[in-house]
Amino acid sequence: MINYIIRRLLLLIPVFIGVSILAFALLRLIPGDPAKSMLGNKATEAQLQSLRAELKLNDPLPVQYASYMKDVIKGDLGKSIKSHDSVIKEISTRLPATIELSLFALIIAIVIGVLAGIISAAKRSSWFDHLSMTGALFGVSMPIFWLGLMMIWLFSVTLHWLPPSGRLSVGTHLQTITNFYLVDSILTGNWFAFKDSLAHILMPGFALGTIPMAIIARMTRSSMLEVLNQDFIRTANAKGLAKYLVIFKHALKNAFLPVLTVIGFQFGFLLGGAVLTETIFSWPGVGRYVYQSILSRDYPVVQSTILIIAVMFVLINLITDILYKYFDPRIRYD
Amino acid sequence: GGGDAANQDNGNNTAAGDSSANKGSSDSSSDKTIIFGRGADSVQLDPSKVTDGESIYVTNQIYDTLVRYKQENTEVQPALATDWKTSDDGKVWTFHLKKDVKFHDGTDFNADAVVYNFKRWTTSADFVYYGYMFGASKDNMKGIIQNVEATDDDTVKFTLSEPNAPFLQTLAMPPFGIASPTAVKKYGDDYFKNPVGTGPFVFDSWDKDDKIVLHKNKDYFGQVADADQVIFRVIPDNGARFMELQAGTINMMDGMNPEDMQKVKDDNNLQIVNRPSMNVGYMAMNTSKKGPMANTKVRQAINMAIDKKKLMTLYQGIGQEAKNPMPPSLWGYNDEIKDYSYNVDQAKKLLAEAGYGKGFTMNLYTMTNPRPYMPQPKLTAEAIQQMLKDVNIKVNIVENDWDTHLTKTEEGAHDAALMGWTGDNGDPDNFLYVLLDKDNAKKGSAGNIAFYKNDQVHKLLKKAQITMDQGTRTDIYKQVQEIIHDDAPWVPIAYTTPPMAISKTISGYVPHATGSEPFNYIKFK
Amino acid sequence: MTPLLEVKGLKKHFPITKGAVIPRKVGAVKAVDGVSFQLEQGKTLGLVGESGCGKSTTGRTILKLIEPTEGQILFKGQDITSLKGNKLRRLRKDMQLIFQDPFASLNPRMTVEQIIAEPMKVFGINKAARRKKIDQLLDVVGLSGYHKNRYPHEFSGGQRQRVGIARALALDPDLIICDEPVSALDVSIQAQVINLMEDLQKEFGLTYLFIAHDLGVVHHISDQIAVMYLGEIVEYGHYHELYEHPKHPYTQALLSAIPEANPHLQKERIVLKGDVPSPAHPPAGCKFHTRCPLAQERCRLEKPIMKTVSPTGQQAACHFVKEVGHGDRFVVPK
Amino acid sequence: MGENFLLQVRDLHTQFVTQSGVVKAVDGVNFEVKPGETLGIVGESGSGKSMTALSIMKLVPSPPGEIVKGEILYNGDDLIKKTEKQMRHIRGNKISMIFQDPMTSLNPVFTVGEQLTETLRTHRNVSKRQALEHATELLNLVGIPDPKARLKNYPHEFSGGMRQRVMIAMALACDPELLIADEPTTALDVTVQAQILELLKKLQKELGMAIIMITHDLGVVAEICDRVMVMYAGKQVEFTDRFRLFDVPKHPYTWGLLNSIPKMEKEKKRLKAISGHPPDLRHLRKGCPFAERCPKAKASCRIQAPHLQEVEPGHLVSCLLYEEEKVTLE
Amino acid sequence: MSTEMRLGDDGDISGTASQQDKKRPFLDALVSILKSKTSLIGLIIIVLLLLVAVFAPLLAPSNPISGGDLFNRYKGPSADHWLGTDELGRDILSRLIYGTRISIQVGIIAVGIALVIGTFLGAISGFFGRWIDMIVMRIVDILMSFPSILLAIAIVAVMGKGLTNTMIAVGIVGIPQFARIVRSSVLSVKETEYVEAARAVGAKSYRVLFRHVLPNCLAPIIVQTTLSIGTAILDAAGLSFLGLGAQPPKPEWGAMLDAGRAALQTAPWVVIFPGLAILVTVLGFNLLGDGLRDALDPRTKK
Ligand SMILES: Nc1ncnc2c1ncn2[C@@H]1O[C@H](COP(=O)(O)OP(=O)(O)OP(=O)(O)O)[C@@H](O)[C@H]1O
Ligand SMILES: Nc1ncnc2c1ncn2[C@@H]1O[C@H](COP(=O)(O)OP(=O)(O)OP(=O)(O)O)[C@@H](O)[C@H]1O
Ligand SMILES: [Mg+2]
Ligand SMILES: [Mg+2]
Repeated sequence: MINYIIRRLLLLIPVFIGVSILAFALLRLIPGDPAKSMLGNKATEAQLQSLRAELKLNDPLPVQYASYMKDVIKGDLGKSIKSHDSVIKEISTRLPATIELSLFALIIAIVIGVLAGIISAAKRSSWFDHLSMTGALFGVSMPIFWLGLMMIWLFSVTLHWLPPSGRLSVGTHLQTITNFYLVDSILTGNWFAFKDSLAHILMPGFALGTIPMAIIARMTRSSMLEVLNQDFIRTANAKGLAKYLVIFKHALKNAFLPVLTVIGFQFGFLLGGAVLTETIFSWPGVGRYVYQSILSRDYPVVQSTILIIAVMFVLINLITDILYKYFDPRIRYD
Repeated sequence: GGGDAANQDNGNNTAAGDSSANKGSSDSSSDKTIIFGRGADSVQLDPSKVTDGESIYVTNQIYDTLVRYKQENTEVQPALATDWKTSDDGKVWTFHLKKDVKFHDGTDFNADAVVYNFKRWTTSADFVYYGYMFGASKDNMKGIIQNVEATDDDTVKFTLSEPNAPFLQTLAMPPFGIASPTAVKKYGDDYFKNPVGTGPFVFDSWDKDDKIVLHKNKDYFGQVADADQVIFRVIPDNGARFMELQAGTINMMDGMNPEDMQKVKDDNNLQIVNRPSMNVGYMAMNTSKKGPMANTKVRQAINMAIDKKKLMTLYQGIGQEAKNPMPPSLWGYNDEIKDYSYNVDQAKKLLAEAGYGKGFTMNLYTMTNPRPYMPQPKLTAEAIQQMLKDVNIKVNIVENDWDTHLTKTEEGAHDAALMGWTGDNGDPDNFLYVLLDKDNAKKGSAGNIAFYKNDQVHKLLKKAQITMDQGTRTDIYKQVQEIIHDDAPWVPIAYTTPPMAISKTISGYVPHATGSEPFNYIKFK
Repeated sequence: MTPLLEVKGLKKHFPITKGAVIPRKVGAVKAVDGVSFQLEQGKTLGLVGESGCGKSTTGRTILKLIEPTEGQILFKGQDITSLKGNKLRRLRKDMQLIFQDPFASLNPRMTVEQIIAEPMKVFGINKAARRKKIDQLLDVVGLSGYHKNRYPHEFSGGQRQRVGIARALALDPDLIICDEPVSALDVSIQAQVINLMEDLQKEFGLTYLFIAHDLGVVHHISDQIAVMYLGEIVEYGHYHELYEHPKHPYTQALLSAIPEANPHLQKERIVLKGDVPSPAHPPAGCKFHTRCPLAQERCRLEKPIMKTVSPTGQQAACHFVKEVGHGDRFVVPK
Repeated sequence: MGENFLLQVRDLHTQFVTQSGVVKAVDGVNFEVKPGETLGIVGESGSGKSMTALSIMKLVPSPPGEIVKGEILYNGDDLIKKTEKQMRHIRGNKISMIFQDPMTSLNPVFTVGEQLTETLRTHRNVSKRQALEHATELLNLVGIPDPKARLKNYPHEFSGGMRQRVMIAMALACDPELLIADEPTTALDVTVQAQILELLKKLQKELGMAIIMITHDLGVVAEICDRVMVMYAGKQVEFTDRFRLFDVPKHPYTWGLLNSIPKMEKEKKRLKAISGHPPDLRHLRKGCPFAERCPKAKASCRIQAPHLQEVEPGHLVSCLLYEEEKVTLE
Repeated sequence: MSTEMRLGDDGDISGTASQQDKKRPFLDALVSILKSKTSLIGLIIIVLLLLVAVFAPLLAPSNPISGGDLFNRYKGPSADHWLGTDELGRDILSRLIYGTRISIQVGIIAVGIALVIGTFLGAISGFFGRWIDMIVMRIVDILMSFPSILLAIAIVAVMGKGLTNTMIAVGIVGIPQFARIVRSSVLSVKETEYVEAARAVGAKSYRVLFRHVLPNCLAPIIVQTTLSIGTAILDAAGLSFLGLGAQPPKPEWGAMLDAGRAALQTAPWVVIFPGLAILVTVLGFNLLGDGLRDALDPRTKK
């Protein structure tokens, strides 16, 4: 098992190199001059020149890449061109917001999606099945940026139920420990802040979770149906097992494996979807930040954020893979 | 506003723990907190290094400059300097400083601190405004300020290489706020997030992309603020920000969607305060490009083909049709000039005379981001596109984010471009010379993106720069405006009074024409 | 006269590799492990054995669809073991293959006509000639002209098998390797196809290498039978003699295991222990010793060689059979 | 009939409603099983053997399948009238079933022990310990060496033959009165098939349960069945004891089937194949479904459907040949 | 010979369930789509959209680009403007109608790019295996390590904004999906006996690949294509919403949403209708894709 994980981790090295080259190259290809965007339109040519030298922008690309990677390995992701702050700091202040949002969305998606999928499969062709699968179909077709706006329009503008933006109301105070506000408010027993941060995360969480929820529901259903068609289910029935045992024990454990893989993939979607959701709901996370950094050609930030997101994404998939194999006794590692 | 889920009684709940207490902040539960909602975060809180308004807005609360603009106009009044005098040749300036002023870190403000700051600004190209305003370059990092010296504890002497009419005006600009030398040395590269000045508010904490918290400087040498705390909150979406204001979770905001103006007027708890106009929004035509844009008649025709009255619908009452390259709030504005009137037939005739009766195709560069002088650049471009279609000019819109837009237009990639300018220091030179002199029409770093080169204009502007008498300068600038009107390198579009929506619970807020102002005058009801 | 096909010491070992980055060989599946035989023009050699004993691999290696690891294949006296490229392609004309699964062996996207025409197209036979040949072939295998434009799914298993046979005949081959051509068919259909194959053999003088696990069928169609166990031939002989007087204990067990459709016959059955060992880790010595009722110490250590055990040329590889004459190769009697 | 039957199936009809038509998978089948006897059901692929068995278990996949008519009397009780809950009490307890493919019939993600004890704990009020002990005995009974350790293994760690033994052990867990085996050896090699057949014979002798043995292999029938039902296209065509079936087959289909099997004789005779192929159950014509392929078919065969008739004592046939006049085949 | 064979002259002679669930030609798929209610709805939606796109000039009440009047901004739905007017006073209905053209074009071109490149890569990777497979799959892995929207944003940032570049970016982002799907079906089809048969008759690699392997991978490719069109439209609309895609005055739905966002409080219809248009369009493709999957996948035929 350990060997397997190590082997898989080693396999990631070429992927990471590729990802870093791609991230690096993409950004260098963007037209425009970062020195200019940093100094603004009132800068003189001389100022621009000296800044370019300072940022090593005049070096050949491979040299730039090599020195970048050297720093990355040392754990130094450089400084933001725009803010002059260390990229690690910039990202680490925003990452918890994104992760909290993504996890919240993912948990909603898994809980609702898996349940709906199981019930739909077990009660195939029932009204519940039709209803939830129609819902899921709408879900996968949903432009989430529109859904977000509609939610704001309905729940904030019209009904005044939920706040339209941010993580916490301005006056609410919360002692941060993990920087996951929901967790922190529980840890500090601050129920007011808990209610407040829950109110803030509901809309973006649901908007972001809609598509994964729909995908998970559909996947669970079809995976369950496939499993329910298999011989060993017939065996379980022939043994006279109660129906709930057949479905929740025999079928689910088998059907959940492919769903697990899908869940892993959804995490990547969530990180991407965060760009749109965070923009709409003014969520102070990395999604919005990286988007803005791309536009302002903040090289070090974009490179590193993309690298970090890719690493997270790949690791999550690795974990689901390992879980998959852990749950499936047929697969051995050696 | 409606009953938002946000707290009404947060005062009882914050006792549990205050995260912003790391700098010994005051009790955040005070009612007298200004919560200012805005679209973007500050970049750095070292004003000498930044160019963006969002940074300046905050630093203006923390720092003082030697001299300061008056609250309601751009006249200069004493601040850290109590009085000053200039030599006859205009080259030597001597400032007497206020005594017993302390930086927020408890160190003394004195002449050495001033000298330290000015010296610091000559050490790197990062100090953008210094370079720009005082003409510093790689070979001459000092620019026109030959020397700064402390003649005694409270006196500073500046020696310039040539007389500079706007010098005093320039020193009042927020980028030249005086920082604590001790703090600068202590924090080094991280100084920008640990700002220490002498201003009415003291820096507390900064959560990137979320909020910046300041608290009142009880020992301020000027008017001590009524507000105990100022929080700058980032809410990027204009609509969302407005909803927060409606809900009462913020009490001031800028950057409203013009569409929401009516909502403010309908809301009993809200009011609109307009920032006095010191800007101009315009469409520059690239006169250096061969083809129609080089032809004065074509440019005049385009001026006639654009219906400014209609464009003003996009400004929702905060804009005034423009006819000159500088706003009427500035001295030297030439009000005698008669604007080209909207006349499609006349425009077509002119085009025919210029040989473009059948029309032509041109690109129009525009920015995505709203600017104070152009709240809806995209729509403005689209509207112009429609209007020019009537005179057979086909317009392709090229939309870029602000940075790219600047780069592209400075390189002269455009046939025409939407642009605008907010004055820095209330001097006409800051408009006319910067935006329309041939000195600034260099490809790659042009402020003059019409690439308008008129030798007579150049001569006049140069003369105005070294003339110290305002009456003479006024005449010169009026003359320049006339020439420019005839040559029509621009279509001036609007002077705006950018709206701020604020809660009626605060009063005494007077927005300043330069775009930012300290909040110590704000009172709570 | 040289035999049409001669196989000498044929081996096919599939490497077992480990490591995704740098694959290394950690073992081998000894699918075929030293098989030798001769096959005369116009005759049928039956190859029987349990699942996984290497029958199909033998067939495929002879056809050079997979590269042999060791040994020699002589076709019409010519060594074809290392033929490649165009020479190999030309050889394909003379050797064809019929598959077990009538559903999987026909391209579902092609009509019957296209399927049968395919080999001829590959060898550049012109359209008119193709047409004529197709009609002729359809007739030969008992299909009608109007079947030409139908797709495989529109046929029953038996009919599909006929299409497969027609395809194999399209280039007038000398040798046809039949890999369990009737195993997937119901008894009533199986009989039809066997009859057809017998007729074709007579009519065109075909030579068959007939692979099956059903001894009854092999007995019926073959002239000689070779019994395989774990990649080796353990017994070889005339079809009836082998059936009447099996010498190798494995053959004996195999024969006794077949339930015969005769309720009056209560035969004494030799029930073997356990299953066939994995070809990746075949037992040392006699590969059958783990299941052999007669196994002794010697069998564990020493590998038996093929011995001729009857005057008619029956051979077996067992320490306990009496040798009659010498010869390590099988000779089909004239 | 005063005889004591364990199971009586009367006029069973099971059908599938599909997009392309109604499939009469089981079309009027009658048979009975006596305690302790082995009944064989033979027929070609698709003839309805499995559906007959699944109907008895009431496990016909529904939708689209449905038992539309008939009675299944188990010890006199009609199973068709039983609720799903009552059926669950019978399945695995009174009537057990094993399936063709031991590779897919065991749940791959649970250990063999888990799956074995599960049956026991469902039907018998036993502790986990007791269940495990019993499971060990069962594995021992079906001849799996080192049963205690093997309980902790997953199905994939067993070979095909072993898995089929596990399946049998599972079916026997609650001492059923009737064991239905649906082609239990088809997926196995001959030598392994021999092992399993021997095991079934031995178990029946020891435990005395009745077996319904479904197969398409007449050899298997000849070997272990007491009585045999032959099915063709969902219909029962012949029903008698095994000796009569092989010695005096009455139905032309049975006769053709027997002739299709290659005999292992020295003199090779050309096989007598049945022509044509089984009909599409969705588009059955009127009359006898075998008429198209029947060498003895008459015009009336294509019009009139035959009925099951006892033509000789203990020998039931469904063929028009016997309805009009008594004819003997060859 | 073979006198035993008496074939009925009816074509449908398959008798068992296992014979039926083999792959059928696409005509049968069409029939089963028409029979399924949901996929029929999908098909109808798509056909209607195509008709709207083709006949846009006839259907639109006014000019989608120059038909506006600044004095007529943000008017609510009325008899004159069924869906109201937008920020420049243009008729929203007309813009939506013309927007159909853009969305369909985006969907088809973007997916076309992904389809062609992805299928090619997947096919050679699965068919030739070894180092080609190794390289292609690593590239795919790398592309898949980025959340797709982020990658698309980065690509557009590099190539510049605009509809064309958006289509290319969305296309590139879709490549790995196709490559993987095609590769896995090539891998399974490659092992089938009919491919072995083709090799046994001496067919060359390219012939085996293009004539025997790829045609049998069509079903998953077609399903993926249909579903991808929906996703591509969604992604492209997202990019336009961020201001990176279609540029004004193009009546692209995502861009319309973005433009209308500022007036969410005062004129919600400007936001509601373009969003609905996107939803319905994507729904149409998803419905059809689902239907195709059911129709073409033998496993779901049970
Ligand atoms: N490509 C391959 N790679 C690795 N092992 C293989 C490969 N092909 C076959 N084998 C192994 O070689 C052995 C012999 O396989 P083969 O298909 O020749 O057996 P067979 O006698 O035809 O069996 P069956 O009766 O099941 O068709 C088996 O153990 C099989 O798993
Ligand atoms: N789910 C289903 N839907 C439609 N028809 C079905 C279904 N399951 C079975 N059938 C049909 O029912 C008929 C009888 O099937 P059954 O499985 O009983 O055959 P069998 O005799 O067991 O065949 P085999 O020997 O192949 O197992 C077949 O014609 C089959 O096509
Ligand atoms: Mg084989
Ligand atoms: Mg069956």
